[in-house]
Amino acid sequence: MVTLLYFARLRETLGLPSEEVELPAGVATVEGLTEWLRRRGGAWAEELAPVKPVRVAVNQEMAAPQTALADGDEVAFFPPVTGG
Amino acid sequence: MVTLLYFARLRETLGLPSEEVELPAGVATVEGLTEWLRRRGGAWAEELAPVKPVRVAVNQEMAAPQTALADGDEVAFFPPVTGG
Amino acid sequence: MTVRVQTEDFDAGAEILRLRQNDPRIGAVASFIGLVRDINEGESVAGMTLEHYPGMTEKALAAIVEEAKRRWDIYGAVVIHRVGLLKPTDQIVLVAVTSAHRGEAFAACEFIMDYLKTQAPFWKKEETGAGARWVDARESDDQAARRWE
Amino acid sequence: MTVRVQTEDFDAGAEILRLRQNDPRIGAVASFIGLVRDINEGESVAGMTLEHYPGMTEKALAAIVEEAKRRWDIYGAVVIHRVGLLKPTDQIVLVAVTSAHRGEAFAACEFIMDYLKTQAPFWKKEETGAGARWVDARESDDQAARRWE
Repeated sequence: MVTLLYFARLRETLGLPSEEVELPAGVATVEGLTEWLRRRGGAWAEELAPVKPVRVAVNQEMAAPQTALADGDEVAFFPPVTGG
Repeated sequence: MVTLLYFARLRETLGLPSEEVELPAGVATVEGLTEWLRRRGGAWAEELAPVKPVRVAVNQEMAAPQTALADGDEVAFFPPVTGG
Repeated sequence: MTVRVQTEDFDAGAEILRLRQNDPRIGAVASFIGLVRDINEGESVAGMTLEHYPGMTEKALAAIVEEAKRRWDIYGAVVIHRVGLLKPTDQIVLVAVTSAHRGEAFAACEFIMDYLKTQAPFWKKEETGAGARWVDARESDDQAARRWE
Repeated sequence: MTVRVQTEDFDAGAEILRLRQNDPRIGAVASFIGLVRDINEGESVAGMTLEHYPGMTEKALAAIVEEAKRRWDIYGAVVIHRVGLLKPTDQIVLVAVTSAHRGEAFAACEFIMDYLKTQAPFWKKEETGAGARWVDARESDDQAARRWE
């Protein structure tokens, strides 16, 4: 299982703050997981579209599309940050 | 009369914080006044020597060697500042 | 090095005093306070909600402070960032840095703010006359952060 | 715009609060505190006396603040500088600046400090183990001030 977290605008438009999913067969990277989520269609396809400035953190560190995923990981999706 | 003020190291080495003098005949600028003071010899010649980094203010504004002097002016001599 | 994320307000003067006191090596304290303004991008703002990513936020802030310590000769730093509901004139963030000389303290303080703005997982949602809206990230903040690369 | 030269200590937190409060246009407060260190140029320092040029000092500080206001879009500024006898860890100077965005506040605060260091008529005399000495002006301070030309 991996834990998926959604923050800010993504949390609102996707309609949930978090979920637990089995890492799908063939999904080994952030890019692969994002592509798999996009296939859910609707808001998922729209909000996670490649043109959208979505940031991803794996185990609370900023990640790149090629960052590897493993069972037990915490993967967070969020818009560019706006604190301070 | 002009009021001459001396600060910091200059006040100590020249031995006085201030004095009133008649603007000497022929002295019309900061440079002329400094040259006239230098002719007092001793600490005056030494501390106001051209190689020394002496700063001069006229009527509480930083002045240049060519700044004009007039009767009633307040002329201050001091080392480079070191506040803050 | 102190990093805190909290809903409560903070006493900036007391935090700065705590950071600097009793250390006679310190010659300089540079600090920054960020406040909620009543206008943003041309819209009046009645208040905002600050959301964050608990756990990652603290790690990201600590990493930014560590990077500042690696780059400049600084003695101490404190970063406090509020979350939750805030209204205009409320304090959002405090960054304070101590060093022997002012150049290092100023640079490290501004660096921490620039990186916090682009790296720490906080998001602002503003209440405006036209309804609630998520604040968009600003290109000028990315530019400010790139100065330090 | 507030400029003060005084022998008494100051409450930096209270001054910053007074400067920023009740003005919802302010999004940023940058501030700097200068402190007496117990070592300078390799000598231990037991204390120092700060001399100044009454009258000119206040005018010079006010002119520096006006120049900062001319260069950056800032709302308010306070400069407090102490004179007289000071010992290590004592506060010497406070500069605080408010603006809408942080870039202006940081720049104006650092500018005021750099110009104060090279233009305002203050002089430090340190008490060291080797006796009393007038502090020499530093080339690095002239360089810092020239950045803004």
